Amino acid sequence: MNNLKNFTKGFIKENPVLVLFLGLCPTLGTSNSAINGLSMGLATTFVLVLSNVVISSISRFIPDKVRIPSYIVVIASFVTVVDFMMKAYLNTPGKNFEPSIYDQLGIFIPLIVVNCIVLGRAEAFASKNGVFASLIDGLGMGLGFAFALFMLGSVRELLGNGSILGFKFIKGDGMLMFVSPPGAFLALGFLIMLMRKLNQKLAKN
Amino acid sequence: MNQIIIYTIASLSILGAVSAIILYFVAQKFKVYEDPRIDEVEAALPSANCGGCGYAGCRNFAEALVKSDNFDGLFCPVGGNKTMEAIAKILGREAVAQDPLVAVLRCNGACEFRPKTTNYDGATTCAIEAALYGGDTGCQYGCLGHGDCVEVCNFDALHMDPVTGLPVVDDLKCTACGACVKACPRNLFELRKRQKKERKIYVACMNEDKGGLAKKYCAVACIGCAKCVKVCPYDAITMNNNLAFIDSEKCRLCRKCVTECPTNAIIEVGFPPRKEPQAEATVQAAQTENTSQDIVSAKKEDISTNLNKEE
Amino acid sequence: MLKTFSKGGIHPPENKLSAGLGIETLPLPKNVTIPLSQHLGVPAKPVVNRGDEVKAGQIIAKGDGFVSANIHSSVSGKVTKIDTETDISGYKRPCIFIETAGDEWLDGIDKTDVLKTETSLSPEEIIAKVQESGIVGMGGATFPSHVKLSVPRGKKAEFLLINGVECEPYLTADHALMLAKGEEIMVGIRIMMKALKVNKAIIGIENNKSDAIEHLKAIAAKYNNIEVCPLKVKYPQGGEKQLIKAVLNREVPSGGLPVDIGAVVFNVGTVFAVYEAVQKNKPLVERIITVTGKELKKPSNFCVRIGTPVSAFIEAAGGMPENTGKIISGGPMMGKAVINASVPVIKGSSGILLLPPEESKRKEILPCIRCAKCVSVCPMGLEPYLLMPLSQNNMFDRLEENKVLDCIECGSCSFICPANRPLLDYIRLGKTSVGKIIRSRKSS
Amino acid sequence: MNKLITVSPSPHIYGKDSVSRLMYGVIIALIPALIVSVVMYGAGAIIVVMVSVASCLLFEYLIQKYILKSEIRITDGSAIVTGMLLAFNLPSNLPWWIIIIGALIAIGIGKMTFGGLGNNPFNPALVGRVFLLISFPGAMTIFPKAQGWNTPYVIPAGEIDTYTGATPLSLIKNGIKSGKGVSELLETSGLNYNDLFFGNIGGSLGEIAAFALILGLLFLLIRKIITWHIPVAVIASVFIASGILWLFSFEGNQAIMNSMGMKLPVIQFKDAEGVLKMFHMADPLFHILTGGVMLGAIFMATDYVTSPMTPRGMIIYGSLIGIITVAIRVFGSYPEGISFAILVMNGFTPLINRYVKPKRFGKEIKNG
Amino acid sequence: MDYILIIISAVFVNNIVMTQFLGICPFIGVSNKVDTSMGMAGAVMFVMVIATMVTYLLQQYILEWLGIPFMQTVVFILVIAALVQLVEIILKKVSPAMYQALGIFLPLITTNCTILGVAILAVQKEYNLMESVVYAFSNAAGFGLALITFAGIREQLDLVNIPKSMKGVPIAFIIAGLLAMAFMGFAGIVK
Amino acid sequence: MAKKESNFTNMLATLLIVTFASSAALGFIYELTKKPIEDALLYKKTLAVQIVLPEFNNDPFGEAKRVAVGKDTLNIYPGRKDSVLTGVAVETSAPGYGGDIRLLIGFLPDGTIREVAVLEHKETAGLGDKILKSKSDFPLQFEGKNPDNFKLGVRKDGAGEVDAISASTITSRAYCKAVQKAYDALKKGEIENE
Repeated sequence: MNNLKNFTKGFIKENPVLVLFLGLCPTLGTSNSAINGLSMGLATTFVLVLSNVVISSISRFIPDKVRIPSYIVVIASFVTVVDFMMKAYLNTPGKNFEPSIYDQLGIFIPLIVVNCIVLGRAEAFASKNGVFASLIDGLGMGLGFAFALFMLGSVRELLGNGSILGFKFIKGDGMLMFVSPPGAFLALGFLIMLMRKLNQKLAKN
Repeated sequence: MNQIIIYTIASLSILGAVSAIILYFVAQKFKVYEDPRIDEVEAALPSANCGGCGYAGCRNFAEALVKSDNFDGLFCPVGGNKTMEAIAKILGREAVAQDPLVAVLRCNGACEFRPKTTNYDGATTCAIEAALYGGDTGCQYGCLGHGDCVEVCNFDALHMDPVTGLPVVDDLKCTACGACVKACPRNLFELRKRQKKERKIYVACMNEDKGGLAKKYCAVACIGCAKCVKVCPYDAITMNNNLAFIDSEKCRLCRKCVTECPTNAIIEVGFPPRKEPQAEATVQAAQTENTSQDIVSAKKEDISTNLNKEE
Repeated sequence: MLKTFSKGGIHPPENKLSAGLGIETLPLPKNVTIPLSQHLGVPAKPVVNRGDEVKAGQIIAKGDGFVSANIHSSVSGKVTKIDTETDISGYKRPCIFIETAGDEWLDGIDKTDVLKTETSLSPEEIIAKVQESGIVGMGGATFPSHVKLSVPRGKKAEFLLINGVECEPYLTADHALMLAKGEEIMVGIRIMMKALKVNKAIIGIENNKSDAIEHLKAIAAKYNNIEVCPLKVKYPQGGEKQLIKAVLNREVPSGGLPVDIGAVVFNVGTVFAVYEAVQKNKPLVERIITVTGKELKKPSNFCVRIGTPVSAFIEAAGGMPENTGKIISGGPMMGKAVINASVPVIKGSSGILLLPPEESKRKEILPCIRCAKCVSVCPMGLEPYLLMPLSQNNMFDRLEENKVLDCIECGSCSFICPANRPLLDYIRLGKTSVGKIIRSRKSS
Repeated sequence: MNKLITVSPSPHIYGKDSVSRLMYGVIIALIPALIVSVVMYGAGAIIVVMVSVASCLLFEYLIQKYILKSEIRITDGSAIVTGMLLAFNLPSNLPWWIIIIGALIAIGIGKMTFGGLGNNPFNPALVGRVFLLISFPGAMTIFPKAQGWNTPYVIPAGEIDTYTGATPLSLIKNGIKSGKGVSELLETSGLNYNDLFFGNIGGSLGEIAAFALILGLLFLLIRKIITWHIPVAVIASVFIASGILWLFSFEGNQAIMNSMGMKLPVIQFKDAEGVLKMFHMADPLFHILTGGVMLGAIFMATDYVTSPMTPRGMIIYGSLIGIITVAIRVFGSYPEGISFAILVMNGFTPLINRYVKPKRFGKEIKNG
Repeated sequence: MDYILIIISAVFVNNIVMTQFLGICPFIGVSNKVDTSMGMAGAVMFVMVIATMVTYLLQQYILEWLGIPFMQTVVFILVIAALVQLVEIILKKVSPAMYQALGIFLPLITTNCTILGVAILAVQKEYNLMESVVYAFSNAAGFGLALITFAGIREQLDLVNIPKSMKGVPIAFIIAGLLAMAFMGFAGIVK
Repeated sequence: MAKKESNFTNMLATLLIVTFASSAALGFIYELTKKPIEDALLYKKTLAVQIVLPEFNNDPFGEAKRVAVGKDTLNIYPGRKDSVLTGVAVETSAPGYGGDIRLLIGFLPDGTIREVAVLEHKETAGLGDKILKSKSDFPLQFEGKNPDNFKLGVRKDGAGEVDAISASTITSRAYCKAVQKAYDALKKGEIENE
C-alpha cells in the first residue's frame, strides 16, 4: 500500500517537474516533440531507478564526507551507460533524414547526471530507505518525470506542428513559436499553472 | 583484460583517490567552524517566517536559539511548546513551557452600536485612517474595520465579518504569532491565555474616555463604572484610565462580571447558553441574528432611545 | 523670465475667490477652546485652573521644553474646564475652555495700529520675546519660531527669506495681510534680520499677487537690504525648500536644514506676529484666516482669535452652504479635513475651505499604469509610484533607500495621478514607519 | 444624519487626467496613420483593425469576467490601444484567424497573465506581433502592394506576385544578400523618399507613412500624453548608429566621395564562399523612414507600462532600442528589428528604473 | 575577431538560458532579488571559467591520450563537484567577504547544469584552451545577463498583484518565455 | 550497522571502491556496445546515400570522387548494383538566407534527378525550411527532371522554371544553385559503368 502511494505520488501530487520544479533544463530542452520528451523521460527513469537501487544498497557503507562524490560517480556511471545504449540503439535517423533521437537529445543525455531529481532522490530517499522502496520511488518519480515531459512535448508538438507523436492533425505548420525555445517556457508556465489548479481541486475534495 | 578497461579503471580510481586526498587535506587546513545545529534547529521550526518570535525569519531565530545559553525570551508562537521541546532536544536544553495563547479583539463596536460621525474617504487601511484622525465614529479607540489585521495574518485565522464590520478570530487557526497585535494601529488585539474549550471572558473595549462620552458614541463601550471589579471574586479585574481589564492568568471564568456589566462590554465566548438569556440578549443578537436590515435598524432605535434616556 | 524652482511642480486651478478683499475683524466669540498643542513638539502645560479668570494675552499654558510654545488666552473670561476635545488633528486632545466676558487685555499690550519702527532690543532679547509670545510658523508647519531664530552654533544664516508665496489654491490670508500690513511686515523683517544677524532679506511672492508685489516693492524701497522677488506661479513653491531653490537657486541637502545653506525662511504671517510681539508686546492670540469655498456666499479674510470655533466665522461668511462635503483647515493641497465645524482655530490655521461633496469625493482607484507623471511632478525628485507599493508591502529598507523621508507631502503626485491612486496616503504612512525605524536605530 | 462630512487625507483636489483620457488620446493620435493605411490598402486595413480591436476587447472582457473574476475595465481604452497597435504591426492581408490568435496572445499572455493593465513587463501588442512573426513567418512577411481601394484582402490564388511585395527593408536586405548595391536596388524598385514619407509602399499597415505618425507624435506631445525623450532618443540613435555604419559602407563611401572628395575605408568581409565583399548598406534617412521605426519610436516604445520612469532612463532606453534595431537590421536575420529591440529593452526597463533614479532634490549629507 | 563572435553568440544569440535551456533551476530559483542574482552570476562565472579550464586540460591531456573520451561525463562531474567543494572551503577561509557574497551559492552550483554543460560543449565545439575560456566566460556572462534582467522584472512584479494561480514559478516561466522571444531577434547576428 | 566514520582511510577506501567498481562496469559496457555504436554511426553516414540512390550493393564511399566545379570541390558517390551504375549521389552546397544549405542529390545514370536530401540548413523556420520534403512540395518540382531540359532558376527572376517558395526567394535561388552545381559536377565527373 505504502509502496503504491510512493509510486503514484510522482504523477500528480509530487510531480517532479510540475509541482516540485526539479529537472527543468531537460524538460524545456527536450520537449519540442512528444517522442523526444518521452525518450528523455524514460532515459532519466532508467538512471533514476538503477542509481536509487545501488545507492540504497551501498549507502550504509559510505562515510558522510564522501557521500556526494560517491553518489555522483554512481549516477554518472549509469548516465554513461544510457549514453552508450542510446548511441547504439536509438541513433537511427528518420525517413526524411530527421536527426536521430540520440542527436536530438544531444547534450541533455550527459546532463542527466546533474538533473536535480536524480541526486535529490538519492539524497532524500534512497540513502534512507530499503532497496525495494527505493526502486519503487525511483520508478514513480521517473515515470512522473516522463509523464510531464510527454505532456509538455505533446502540447508543444500539437500547437507548434499540428501533430502528436508524428501523427499529423493539421496540414502545414502550427504555431512555430511553440517548437522554438520561447514556446517551451510559455507552455511549461501554463502547464504548471493548470497543475496547480488541479492539485488545489484535488486537495479540496 | 582489455587495455581500455584498464585505462578506464585506473584513471577514474586515481582521480577519485586524488580528489579524496586533496579534499581531505584542504578541508583540514581550511576548516571553519559553523554550528551544524543551526540547520537542524531550522528544520525543526515551522518555517512560516512570520516573525512572531521577533526575528527576521526562522533561520535568524534558529541562529539566536543556538547562540543563546537559555531560552529566555525565545519562543516560537507558531510551533508552540511542542516545537520548543523538539529544539530543546536538539540543543540538549530545557524548554520553558509557555501557556498557549490566542488573540482576541478588544472591541465590540459593530456598526449598529457605534454610529458613524464622518465619512472616511482615504486609502482603505486602518494605519492610514488612524494616522489621519480619530476615526469615522466618535470613539477614537475602537476598530476602524479596514482589516489590516486580516491582511497580515499568515494563518488564515482572521476574517472580516461583513455585518459587524469587525474582524473575527478563528480560535482553532490562531497561533498567537502576534502579527495582528503589531498591525493594529489601535492596539486592539490582546494575546490571552487559552482556556479549555476555547472559553474566554474579556473586556471588548479599549475606550479610555469618561463614561458618558464613551457611551455617547458607542453603546457597548466600557464606561469605567468598576462594577465588575467589585464583583470579581478572584481580583482578576483592574481599572485603569476608565477602562476595565481582565487578567487572563487570574480569571477563572466564573462569568459574574459578564452579568454585572451594564453595557455588555464584557464578552463571554464558548459557554453553553444561560438559563436566563435576558442579560446578554444584545450581544447574542448582535453576534448571531442581525443579518436582516430590519433588525439592525430596530436595534439602532433601541440604542438611540437608550442613549437619550441616559443623557 | 520669472524665477521658480526647477524640479517638478503642478498648476492646480487657483480659485482665489477672496483675493483682494480686505481683512474683517469678527465680533468676539462667546466661547473659545484653546488646544494645548498648536505647535510642532511637546504640548504646552496649562498654568491656569478651572474657574480662573483670565485676560486676553495672559499666558495660560507654558511651552514644555525647547521645541514647544507658550499659549495665551485669546479672550478675557473664565476658564470653564480643561478637558480633551477633538481638534483639527482629528483626535481628542487637551484643551482649555474659556467663556468670554468683556474684552479686557493684559496690561502693557499695545492694541493700537500705530506703526512703531525702531526697536532697542538685542538679538537675544528678541528671541526671548518671540519665545515668550508663543509664536510658531503661521504658514501651517507650526514650528516654534524662536527655535528657528536661534541659529545653531557653527552655522551661519546669510539670507532671511520671507514666504509670501501662498501657492495653495483658494487661500488669500497672506495676500490680504501683505496688502494691509506692509509697513509692519517690513519692520518685522528688520527685527528678525537683527535677531538672525543677516544683512539680506528677500520676500518671495508669486506673480498672481501683482498688487501685493507692487505694494511691498514700494515700501521695501524705503528699507535697506530688503528685496521683493516675484515668482512664477507653481505649486508647491511655498514649501521651504522649493522657495529657497526658487529665490536663491540653492538646494537644501537631503536630511538637512535650510540654515545649512545659509537661509532661514519665515512666513509673512509669522513676521507680522513677531512685529506685534516685539513692538507691541502682543502675544500670538489672533491671526488672519481665509474662509472660502465655491458654494460659500461671501468668501472673506477674517482676523480671528485663536480658539474660535470654525462655525463662528463660517456663519460670518454667509453660513454653511447646504452642499458641503468636506471642511478643510488649510488649503486644498496640504490642508487637513476636519470632522465637524465646531473645531477651534489654532495658530497654524491659514484658511477654512468648504468643498462640495462631488469635489471632495475621491475617484475609483485604478491600477498604476506607470505613466511617470508622479515622478515628473515630484518637487523632491522622488518616485511616488515606487514608494506607494513599497509602503504597502512594508519594504522599509527600500523605502529608506529611495529617500521617502525627503517627501514634503505636497500632494502633487496624488493630484496628478490619472489612476487616482492614493500615493501620498501610503507614502506618509511609509514615512512614519521609516522615521520610527531610524529613530530606534539611532537610539540603540 | 444622512449627510456626513467626509474626512480624507490631503490633497483634496485632483487633476483632470484619467487613464481613459490618456488612452483615448493615444487612439486619436493613431487616426492619421489609420487613414493613410485605408487610403493605401483599402478594405483590408479596415478589416484587420476591426478584427484586432474587437478580439482584443473580447478577450479582455472574457478573461476579466471568467478567469480573473475581477472588475471589468474594458472601457478604459487600453485594450483598444493594444488592438490598434497590434493591427498597425500586421500586413493588411493577414487572415482573420491569425489576427485573433495574435490578439489572444497579446491580451492573454502579454497582459492578463500578469494581472492586467499596469503589471505587464512587456508591451502586449508587440508580444502578439512577435509571436505571430515567429509562428507564422510566411503570412507575416508577405505584404500587399499599396494599390489603394483596389488592394484585395484575400489575395487570389496564383496571383501572389501581382498583389504582394516585400517591404523596402527586406527588399534591400535580400538584395544586398544576393550581391547587389543599394542604389541599384532602389532604382529597379522605383522607391523614393516621397513614397516612404507618404506611405506609398508595402509594409505593416500602420508603419508606412512617416508623416501621419509624426502628426500623431505632435498631438501626443501637445496633449502632454508622452514626453519627447523616448521618440527622439530612438529615432536619433537609429539615425546615428546606421549613419556611422553607412559611412563605412560602399554607398556611404561613394556619397562622401561625391560630395567632399574624401575617401573613407570601406568595411570588407568574407562571404560564405570565401570571397571578399564590400559592405553595402542603405543610408540613415532610409533606415528611420522604414520598417516601423517611426511607429515603434512614437507609439510602441513610449508605452507607459513598459518604459522607464525618468527622463534619463528614457533616453538610455530609447538609444539602446535604436542601437539594437540597427544591429538586428544590419547583422541579424530579420530585415527590421524594432519590435524585437523594444521587447528586449522592455525586459531591461526594471533594471533601468532600479539604477537610474530621478535627480533627487538636495545632496545627501554624509554622517547625518 | 573570433573571440568577439564567441562572446556575442554566447551572450545574445545563443544565450545559455534562453535558447539552450541550461541552468534553468537557479534561473527560476535565485532570481527573486537583483542583489542575490548578481551574487549568483558572479559565483557561476568564477566556477565556470575554472571548471572549463580544468576539464579542458583533463580531456585533452588525459582522456584523449588514454583513448577513453567516453569517460567524459563521469570524470567531468567528479572534478566539478570536487572543485566546487574546494573553492567553497578555500573561499570560506581566505576571503570571508567574498564567501558571504558568492559562497552561499556554491552548493547550488554543483548541480547547476550550466557548468557541466559548458564544459562538455566546449569540448564538442573543438575549441582551443583560450577559446574555451572565453566561451565559458561569455556563457557565464550570458547567464548573468539573463538572470539579472529576469530578477529585475520579478522584483518589479513583487509590487503588483499577479493573479494568484500565476504567482511564483508559472509567471517566472511566462516572463522567461517572453524574454526568450525578445532575444530571438538577435538570431542570425552570428551564423 | 552504524554509519562509517568520516576518517581519511574510510573516505579514501570508499571512493576508491566506488570509482573502481563503476569504472570497471563502464569499461565492460563500453566493450559491449562498441560494435553496435559503430554500426549505428556507419548507418547514419550512409543513410542519405541510401535514400537518394536506387538500390546498390557497392560501397559508394569507397568509390567517392572529388570534382572541382568553379571554386568548390564536390564529393560524388557512385552507386552500383552488381557493378552496374544505378545512380550517382552528389554532395553540394550553396549559401542560403541563414547559412549554407547542404544537399545530397541522387541522379539516375541519365542525369535525371531522383531524390534530394537536405543534409543541413539554417533557414528560417516556417519560411526557408520549406525546402524540406516534410514541409512543402517545393522539392518535388525537381524530382524526375533532367537539368538538361529543366532550367534551374526561379521563375520570378525570369531565370528558370522553378516556382519559388513564397517570401523565401533567396532560399529557393540557393537551392537551385546547389542543384545546378551538383549537376555540373556530375557532368564533369564522368562516372561510367565499369
